Parts: sequence; structure tokens; C-alpha cells
Amino acid sequence: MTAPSPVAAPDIVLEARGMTRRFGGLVAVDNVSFGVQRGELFGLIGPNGAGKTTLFNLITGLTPPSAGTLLHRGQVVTGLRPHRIAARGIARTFQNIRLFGELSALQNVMIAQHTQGRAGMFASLVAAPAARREERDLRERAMALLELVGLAGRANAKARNFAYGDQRRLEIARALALQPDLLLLDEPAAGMNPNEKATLTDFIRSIRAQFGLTILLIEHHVPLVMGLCDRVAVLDFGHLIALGDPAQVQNNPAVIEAYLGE
Amino acid sequence: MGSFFNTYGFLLTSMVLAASLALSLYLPLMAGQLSLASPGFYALGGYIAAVLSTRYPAAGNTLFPLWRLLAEMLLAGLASGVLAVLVGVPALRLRGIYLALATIAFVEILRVLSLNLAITGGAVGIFGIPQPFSTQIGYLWIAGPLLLLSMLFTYRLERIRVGRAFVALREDELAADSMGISPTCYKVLAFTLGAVLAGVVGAISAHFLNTWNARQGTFDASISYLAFVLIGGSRTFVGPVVGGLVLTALPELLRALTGVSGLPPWLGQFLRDGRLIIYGALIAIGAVFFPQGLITPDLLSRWRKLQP
Amino acid sequence: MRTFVARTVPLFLLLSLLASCGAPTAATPTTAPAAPTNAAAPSPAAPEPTTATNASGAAPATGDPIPIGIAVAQTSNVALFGQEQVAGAQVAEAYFNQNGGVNGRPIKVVLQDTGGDEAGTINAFNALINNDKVVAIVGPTLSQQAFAADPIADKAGVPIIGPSNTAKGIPEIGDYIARISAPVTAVAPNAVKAALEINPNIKKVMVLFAQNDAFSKSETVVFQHTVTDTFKLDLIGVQTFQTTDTDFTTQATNVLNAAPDLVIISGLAADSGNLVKQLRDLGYTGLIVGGNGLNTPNLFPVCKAQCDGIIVAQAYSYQADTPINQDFRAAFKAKQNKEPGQFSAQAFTAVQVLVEALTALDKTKKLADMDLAALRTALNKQILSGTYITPLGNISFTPPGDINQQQFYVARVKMSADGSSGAFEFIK
Amino acid sequence: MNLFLQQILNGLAIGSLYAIFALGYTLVFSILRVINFTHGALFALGAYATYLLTGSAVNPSGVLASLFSAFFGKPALPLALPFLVSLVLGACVAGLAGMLVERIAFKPLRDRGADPLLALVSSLGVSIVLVNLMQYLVGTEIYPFPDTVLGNLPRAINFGVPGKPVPVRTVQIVMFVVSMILVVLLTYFINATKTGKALRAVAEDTTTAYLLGINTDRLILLTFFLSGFLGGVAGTLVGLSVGINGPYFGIAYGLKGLAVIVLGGLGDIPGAVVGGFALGLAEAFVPAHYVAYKDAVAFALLFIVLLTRPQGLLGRAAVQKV
Repeated sequence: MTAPSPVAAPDIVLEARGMTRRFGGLVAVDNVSFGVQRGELFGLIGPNGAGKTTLFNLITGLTPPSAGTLLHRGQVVTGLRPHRIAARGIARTFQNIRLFGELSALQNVMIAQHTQGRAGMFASLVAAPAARREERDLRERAMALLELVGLAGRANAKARNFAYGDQRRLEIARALALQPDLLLLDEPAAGMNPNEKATLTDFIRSIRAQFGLTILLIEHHVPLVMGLCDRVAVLDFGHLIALGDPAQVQNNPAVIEAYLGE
Repeated sequence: MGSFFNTYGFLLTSMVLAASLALSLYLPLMAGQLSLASPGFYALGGYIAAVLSTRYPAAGNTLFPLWRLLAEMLLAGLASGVLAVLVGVPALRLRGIYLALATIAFVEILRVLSLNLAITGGAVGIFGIPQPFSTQIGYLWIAGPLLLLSMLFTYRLERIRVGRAFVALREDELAADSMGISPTCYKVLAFTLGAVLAGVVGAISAHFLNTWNARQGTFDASISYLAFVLIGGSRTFVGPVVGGLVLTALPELLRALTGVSGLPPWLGQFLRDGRLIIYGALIAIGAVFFPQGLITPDLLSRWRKLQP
Repeated sequence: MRTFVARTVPLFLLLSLLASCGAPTAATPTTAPAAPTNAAAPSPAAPEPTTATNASGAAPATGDPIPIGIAVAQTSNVALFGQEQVAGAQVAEAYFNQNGGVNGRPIKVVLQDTGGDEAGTINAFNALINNDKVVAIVGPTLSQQAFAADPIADKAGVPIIGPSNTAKGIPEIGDYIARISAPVTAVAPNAVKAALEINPNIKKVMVLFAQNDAFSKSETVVFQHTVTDTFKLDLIGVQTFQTTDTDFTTQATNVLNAAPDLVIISGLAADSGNLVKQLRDLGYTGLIVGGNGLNTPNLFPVCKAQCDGIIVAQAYSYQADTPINQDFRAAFKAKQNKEPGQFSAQAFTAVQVLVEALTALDKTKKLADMDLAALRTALNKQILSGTYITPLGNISFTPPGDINQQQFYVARVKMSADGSSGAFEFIK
Repeated sequence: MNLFLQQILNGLAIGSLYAIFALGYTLVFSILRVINFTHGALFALGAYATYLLTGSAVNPSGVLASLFSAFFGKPALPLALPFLVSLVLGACVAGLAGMLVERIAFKPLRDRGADPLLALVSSLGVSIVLVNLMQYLVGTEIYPFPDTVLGNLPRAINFGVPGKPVPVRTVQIVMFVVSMILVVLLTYFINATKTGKALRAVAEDTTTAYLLGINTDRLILLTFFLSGFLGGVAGTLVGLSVGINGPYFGIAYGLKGLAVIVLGGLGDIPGAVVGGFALGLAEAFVPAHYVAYKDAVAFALLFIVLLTRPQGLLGRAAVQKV
């Protein structure tokens, strides 16, 4: 386990120091520390209930930590409300897809462009030229994102009517609309067949390159993580039991035990 | 036609005002906030107009100047807006039915206050409120544009960034929060917009009703406005408008029906004595058979497709 | 598609119903048979009658009833009073028609429910004025409703007689507004005097009033002045309650702790009755004076045997031995199986004033020869200039339209031993 | 000290009433998570039913008087049941009406999976129907229960020492005792009987209860019966104390009942009792000078409790799932 470095290195996008979260008597995340390098594809694995999603919630501010410090690009972000964290450029998807179901795919994406809007409410209401231009730009960018995930043809369909895999892709498009520097993907491959998983792997690599992203990824499917990620962290019962490149982690006895013991 | 407007001028204007009040409830609901506070702001706006226009009556025996009515509406809107922010910031941490109950409490507290304060005229209230129009239908010149503007406002709102933020909060507050939308900020904004509209309508209503007292803006009103929104349809701004218009007209429609010639006497008798029984039954039936409300977005889009 | 139809058809039905409400002016209301047809066209609000219809050409046949509007609360929680008013007005309709109506022409009371709110009252007034084409309106029940609707009738030039609007400023709303409900402040000193005659040793007085009732609020001021200024008694406390209250333990406890010799209550029947009951239950034995709001038989079922002995200030007493009151009382008892209360008497009186004014007017100029607007204006003048011998006593109107009432009464409640029946007994 | 004791006793008496009124309210909420607006109307209905069953006469302003006169020759039912029997039967009438309300206003919405909020509106509609129907039938006059109901009991009982009386009206003691008996019975029913446990299971989680083979639909009906029954008893007790003051007299309690169930935590049964007493006591301690603001106490309390402890005075904070 890596000891927390005293000062965050400039190329570390996200750093967790001693993150801890207790629910009643249960410690869901226990003193977890790690750093994610710029441009890295960082995997987070572990058995069910290991605290992976809780860790995501801690990073995105949905759950306040019981203890620990979180740094984003060298600045402390612990205790910030989720929308503040999102505005800093940390975007996420959800394990149990949380799209705005009654709204169209396009609306879903445009909502996530919220922080990019500059036009005032009044200017937008009366459709002042600048506001209209901005609205058109946002719409075009949103359409481009839908194009990217292959949903441009169904931009006006209701999100809840999408197939499962399409909903996952729409969520990624929505997260990208935030123009993040750090993207958190919570089990993006869940429910996909091997073919789709392969496509997804390529897709994740390509968006990392295209948008210069750092990606933090929770995945149940270990081979996918091992093939995709630069480094992998393993959580078990809230503890960080291993951290390193995929080959190292794969041979770590503690990890093997955690998975076999499941 | 003149006779029609004499008889129904008041009703037409009340329908329009009711539709605006329904919109004032719809605005916070757009952001997913079930607030029943509108009657409180409505009462506040009315008191502001009533106090100002009776304490400082217009010179001469002429109509109350229109610019003063507009100034009162502005002031009522401002005051309601400020109060809404003060109440909204703590109250909007509550969700769903809890928020509804807190806003009901707010309305009731305002009611008891207005019953006891000297400036609000206690139980009798304020009367002899000056008239800016010579007929009741004349109020449509101010209520009509207000409703149209509010509708236009809401229509545009649904298509801009702020409105999208509201809708996102309604659909999934957590996800919206994670997309950079501040729940507190936009909930309070939606709540305040509704409050401002209710306050403005109150200012008109005080003149329109000639009198204002603590019985305006009560719990009953809260529930009526909710019925306007839910029976009309809470998914598009057209719904509350239709709901407000229809449900306000309904009791008077039933009254008019008792006067239709050729009805068997027993039916006429029941229509008269049982007017409210029928009204209540229609509300229950409306809720049960139109659970999405009379007007739904799907219905609207189908209508749009029917257009050539 | 089917759901679309299922949804749209009822919607259109509703909308077409709504649209059809645009036409009811054309229909003749069954409740208000044939309004004078010559008055149908001109807008009553118009300052001068138009010539759309010829007055003599379409004169109503003799025997066509003259419509008189009754706009009181038949629903909502105000209906407790409104129901009594409807009963009084209906007794008046039958009674005066039996006695020749308006020079042989019957009257017809047209009921429109105001509900308990202001908007409902305005709607009821509008329906009566424009659809039912009444010559005058008796109503509404509450002062707050009067403040909302009376200006509209005034503008339309329709005479209004307020049967129970006691708040300050009602007759001043306009020329067409009159009332027959006196602010019975004149009677308050008499009631206190009556109490002092029963018990000359009264020193300490406690006053309670319904703080959300306009009338009680003004009445209690008179009571308090009477106590401190007229009779130089010791006012040891003033307490408030609400007409909607049912639990008066707090007030009763305070009364018991202060131990007054006399308690004066201004409120309405239900709340005051319970207040008396709870005072008595908890052991208050002194005298009780009640304001005019307690002058109704509705008080009896609330405090039952414990109502016994309350001294009540009355604007109306069913024991008044004028012939018209005896007739009214008999007719009312025959129909309602109980003694008439003040609300019923006031509604009766309002109709009586209209019938007598119409009769007087008809003698100078045939009603049938006037169009509705002119009739209403002439009727209003006639109402204000006449004097009337009514169940309320001899009354007339001040120029603004307030009532001049000579007779007030003070009565003492007498209950049967089991509390099942009661009566107001004259003191003076 | 005497005043303090007096205020405590006053608060307990009125609080017990708030408590049983609120119990019926909160029962429905605990199962369906909706507020039943007809509760105030059922309250009045129970009182009227009891009144009629005792064989008392109705006034001619309602149509019931002429109907009864036509059939029975007098404006009353041809019965003269003892008060206690009438109380129970009257409450059953309110309970049955409650079941009808569930079938008309709640079940159709549930079956369609409609927004639970809509139940507010549908039950509001039914409540308007009920109240106006009662007015149509019996008019708006005040109906008293005969004084003989309490037998030879004194009108008030003294809790103080001689010379320093602390009187409490006997009616209020009866109200307190009956309410407490009902609370105990209900608590026993819910905690110790099989049906009661099933009820609790449904309250915890409808779906799980359904999977466990519990007949949810029948339990919901039962809940509405119990709720109406409690409302009916409360209505009769209030009628006994202050007379049945028109069909609208339950509505005011309906609003205060809302405050009570929030104080206690929505859907929390012991909480409703605690909330009722808390409100009763708070109102009793309003200084005489500020009695005009008494009605605001309930809502000020409600506002404060909601903002500080939205889970109610007794409840535990729920953890939101992400």
C-alpha cells in the first residue's frame, strides 16, 4: 500500500488521503489513500459490498466523508457539495443508471452542460441574440456527443425508452457534456455481452485520447479492467488491499484470497 | 353579449386569475418541489395592494390610476420574492410531502398573523378598495396579459438552461446535483418565481374583490390550487392553466345549469342543493380517470402532429 | 389511439359544457320564472335605459311574480346562519303572497348560494342581477362578503338590503346599499343594567369576545365602556377566543381564578354556547351577559340546561307582541317547528321592506310600466323613504341606508330542566 | 402551582383528543404514504351516525327529517340505543365509509400506478362530497348529545385541594380515558396479533409484504376501517364535549391533525400519540394574553420540527440510498 505523499504532485489529478466513511457501526470505506495521475485509466475492483460505489460517492460529494481529505488538482475538495465538485470537472455515471427518464436524450445531455451556460435568465427568456447563439452552440455540442456515442438518430426519444446498453452510453455522453478532466465510470460494462464489452473498451480508450481525460473506473468484470487500465486498486471490506499495475495486482495473494473467499 | 359579460365578467376574470395561481404552484413543481405556499404570498400581495390603495387614495372621484395598480403589483411581487427567499432557503431542504406540510404551516401562520395585526384590519379586513376599472370584465385587461405573459414565461423557461435545471431537479435531484446544478439555488429560484406570481395575482385580486381579509389565502385555497395543477396536468404548463380555468368555472357552470329550462324539477332541485356534491364528485372522478391530468405532454404532441 | 379518444372525448365534453355556459342568459331559469320581459335587453348597469324594447308593448301579465333575490350562504360553514335566513325569506314569500302580494301581484324569492367566500358572493349577485333579473337583493350573510359584492350591485343600480351585515361602513358602500341589521350597541348598556338589577352587588366584571368576528369585536368595546364608564364597575380582565374554537378551558380557568361577579360574552352561538357550558361545568356560578350573537335558539342545544339565566341583548325578540311579529312567529313555527331566531326575522323583515316599498311604488306608477333599471332605481328611493312596521319593530332608514331601529330587547334564557328546550324571556 | 397543574390537565385532555384523531390519519399514512383528506369528514360522519343511532331527532333543514318522518312518523330513527353501543356502531359506520373511500379514491389510483399526490386531490373530492352530502341530509344546525349520556357523574372533577380547586370537566376525563383505551387496544393489536404484524410488514415495505404472501389489498381495507373507526370515535367524543357543530366541524381538526402527525413523525403510531399530547400541552401553556395566536402554535411547532427534525419527535433519520 502506498503511503500518502506529503505534497500532491502537480500531475496528480485526484488524491485521496485516509478517506473513511462509516454508516452506523459499519465502516464502508476505511482509511483509503491513493493518487490518480493525469491521463491515467485507473481501475477500481473488489467483491460486492467492498465500498467501491461509496468511494465514488465520497469523491463526487454525494456522501460526506467521516474522515479523510480529498484533493483535486492539488486543491482540497472535501466537503464540497456535488454540484461544486461537478463544476470543477469531475463527472460520473451511476451504477444503477440515473438518467432523467422522462426527458429526451438531447435534453439529458444539455442539462449536463449547465455549468457552461453564460447567458442570463432574462436574456435567455427573451431569446436575446447572444443567448440564442449560446443555446445553438450548446445544442450542436450536445448533438456531437450523441453522435459520438451513436445515439444522434434518437436525440428526441425519451431516455427511459432506451435499451439498457444505450442508456449506459447516453449516461457517458451526459457525463462528457460536463467537459470533465476526471471521469468516474461506475460499472459501465454491466449487462453487456462480450462483443459490446470489447467495443466499450475501445470507446473508453478513444474518449480518453480525444478529450484528454483521466478516468476512474469501477468494474466487476476483472479481465476487462486488466486489459484496459493502467493501474488497478482493489478494495475489500472497505480496505485498500492492493494497488499497482494489472499484472502486480493479479498476482497479489491478498487479492486472490479476497476473490476466492467471496 | 353585453349581458353575458355583465354576468360572467367576474367569472371570466376569476378563471384567468385562478389559472395564474395554478401556474404559481406549477413553477416550483417544475423543479419537483411540492409547495403549497402560493395562498400565503397571494394573501401578502393582496394586503400590500389593499393597504397602499386605501391609505393613500387617489385624488378625486376618478378611477384608481392604472400605474398605481402596476406599481402595487411590482411591490407585491418584490415583497413576495424576498419573503420566498427567506422562507425557501430553510424550507426547501425538505422533500415531497414534508415540504408541502411546511408550506401549509407557513400559510396558516400568515393567516393567524393577518387576523391579529392592526394593519391588516383584523377580522373585518380591509374594504372599499379603489377600482382601477369601471367594470369587472375590465380587469381582464390586466389579468389576461399577466396570464399570457406567465404562460409565455413558463413556455420559454422550459426551453432554456434554467428551466432545464428545474426539470432535472424534478426528475432526479441527485443526478442533477452531480451534473453541476445547485439544488438549493434552483429550488429557491423556482419557489421564488411562483411566489412572485402569486403575490402579483394577490395585488390584482384585492382590487378585483373590493375587499381583503384573513379568509383569502387559506389551507383550502392551497388544496384547490393543487387540484388545479393535478387535474389539469402537472407535466406541462398548459395543464395548470386549463385546470385553473375549468375548476373555477365548474361551480358556476353547475349554477347556470340549474337555470336551464326543461329540466325535470327534481333534477333542478338537486343541481341547486347538491351543486357542491357534484363538484366534489367531478374532482374525484377527474383525479381517478385522468391520473396524468387532462393535459399531458403526449396529448399536446399528438395535437401538434394533427396539425397540417 | 383508443386511450387518446378515451381522454379527449371527456375533455371535449367538459369544454363544450364550458362553452355552453356562454348561453344561459338565453334560457329562462326555472327557479326564477319569467322575469319581466321588457327589462331583458337593457344592461342594468347602463346609466339610462336604452330603447331596445318597448315598455308598454311587452308588459308582463298581472300575476307574473316579481323576482326578489336572496343571496346568502347555503353551503360552507357559514350556512348555519344562511339556512335560517333562507327559512325566514321563504316564510315571508308565502306570507306576503297570501296577503295579496304587491297589489295583487305575487313575489318570488330567487335563491342563489353565496357559499362562504367573497368570489361566490359576487357570482351569486351577478347571477341574480343579470340572469334572474331580480328587482332587489337580500344578502349576503357576512359583512366581509358584503364588502366584496355590494359595490357591484351598487354600480349596477340594484337595491341591496343586508340582513345581517353589522360591520362599520356597509351602508356607506353606496346609494343602493341599505341594511336592517343594526349594530346593536344601543342595547348593550341595557343588558348590563338588567344584570345589575338582578344582582346589585356586582363589582368585578370580566369580558370575553370572539376576536375573529367583526361584530363581536365592535360590540365588546361598547360593553367595556358601559362597564367602566356608565356603571363604574371594575373591569378585571378581557379575554379573546375564536369563533372556530371549541375548547375554552384556558379562558374558563382564567375566569375562575379571577372570580368575577359578572361575565360578558360577545361571540356567536356555537362558540359562546360552549364557553358558557365549560364555564358552568368548571364551577362558575355568577351572572352571564351575552351579546347579540347569542340571540338565537341555536344557542340552546350547545349549552342546554346550562344556558339558563344568560341575559341576552336582543335586536329581535320573538316575544314582541306586534301583530306582524305574531303572524311571522306563527307562520315560522308552522313551517320550521321551532321559534324564529334573529337571522330568520331579519330575512323576513328585509323581504317585507321590499314588498311594502314595491306596493307603495306601484301605487304611484305601475311597476309594469317601468323597465327594470328604472324600477330598481325607483325602488331604492322608495325603500329609503318609507317606514315599516316589522317583526323587528318600527324601522326606517337613515339617508346612507342604515337602519333606524327603535325597539331593542333584553331577555333572559329560560331552559327546561333537562335542557331539551328553551326560551328567551323578556326582561324589558 | 395550581395554574400549572390546571394547564397540564387541560393539555392532556385536549391532547388525548388530538392523539386519537391523528392516529387514524397516521395509520393510513403508514401503509400508503399518502394523506387521507376525508378523515375530517369521517370524523363528523361518525358523530352524526352515533347521534342518529341514539334515536335523537334531526332538524327539518335537511332532507333526512322529511324522509324519517315519512317512514317512521317522526324525524328520528326508530331506535334508542344506549350511548356506548351507538358510539361503537357509529364509529363502525365511519369505518365502513372509510373503506368505501379507499375503494373510490385510493385503490383506482394505486392500480394505475398514479402519482401518490393525486390521492390528495381524489380524497379532497370525496371529502367535499361527504361534507355536502351530510349538510344535504341533516342541515347545519348544532346537534347536541343529551346530558344523560354521562349518567349521574358530576360535571367536573376537582384535582386540587379544597379551597384551591383545579377542576377538570368530566367529559374531558371521559375523552382522555376512552382515547387511552383505544391507544392501548391499537398498540396491542398492532404488536401482538398476526394481522397487526402483517400490517406492520406492509407499512415497512409493501412489495416485500406482498411477496411474503400477505394480502395487501385486504390489509389496506382494514387500515381504512380502523382509521375511520378511530376518527368516528374522536368525532363522537368531541360532539359529546361541544356538540356536533355542523358537517364542517371535522375540517378544522383535519388541519391540526396534520400538524400532530408531523410532530410525531409521519406514519409513526406512538409518535401520533406523543405529537397529540405535545400539541395539547403547548396550546394549554399559551399565555392568556396571546391566546389569539393559539392556532398558530400548532403550525409554528410543525414548521420548527420539520426544519430541525423532519423525521418527527420520535423518529430516526432515514438514510437516503444512492
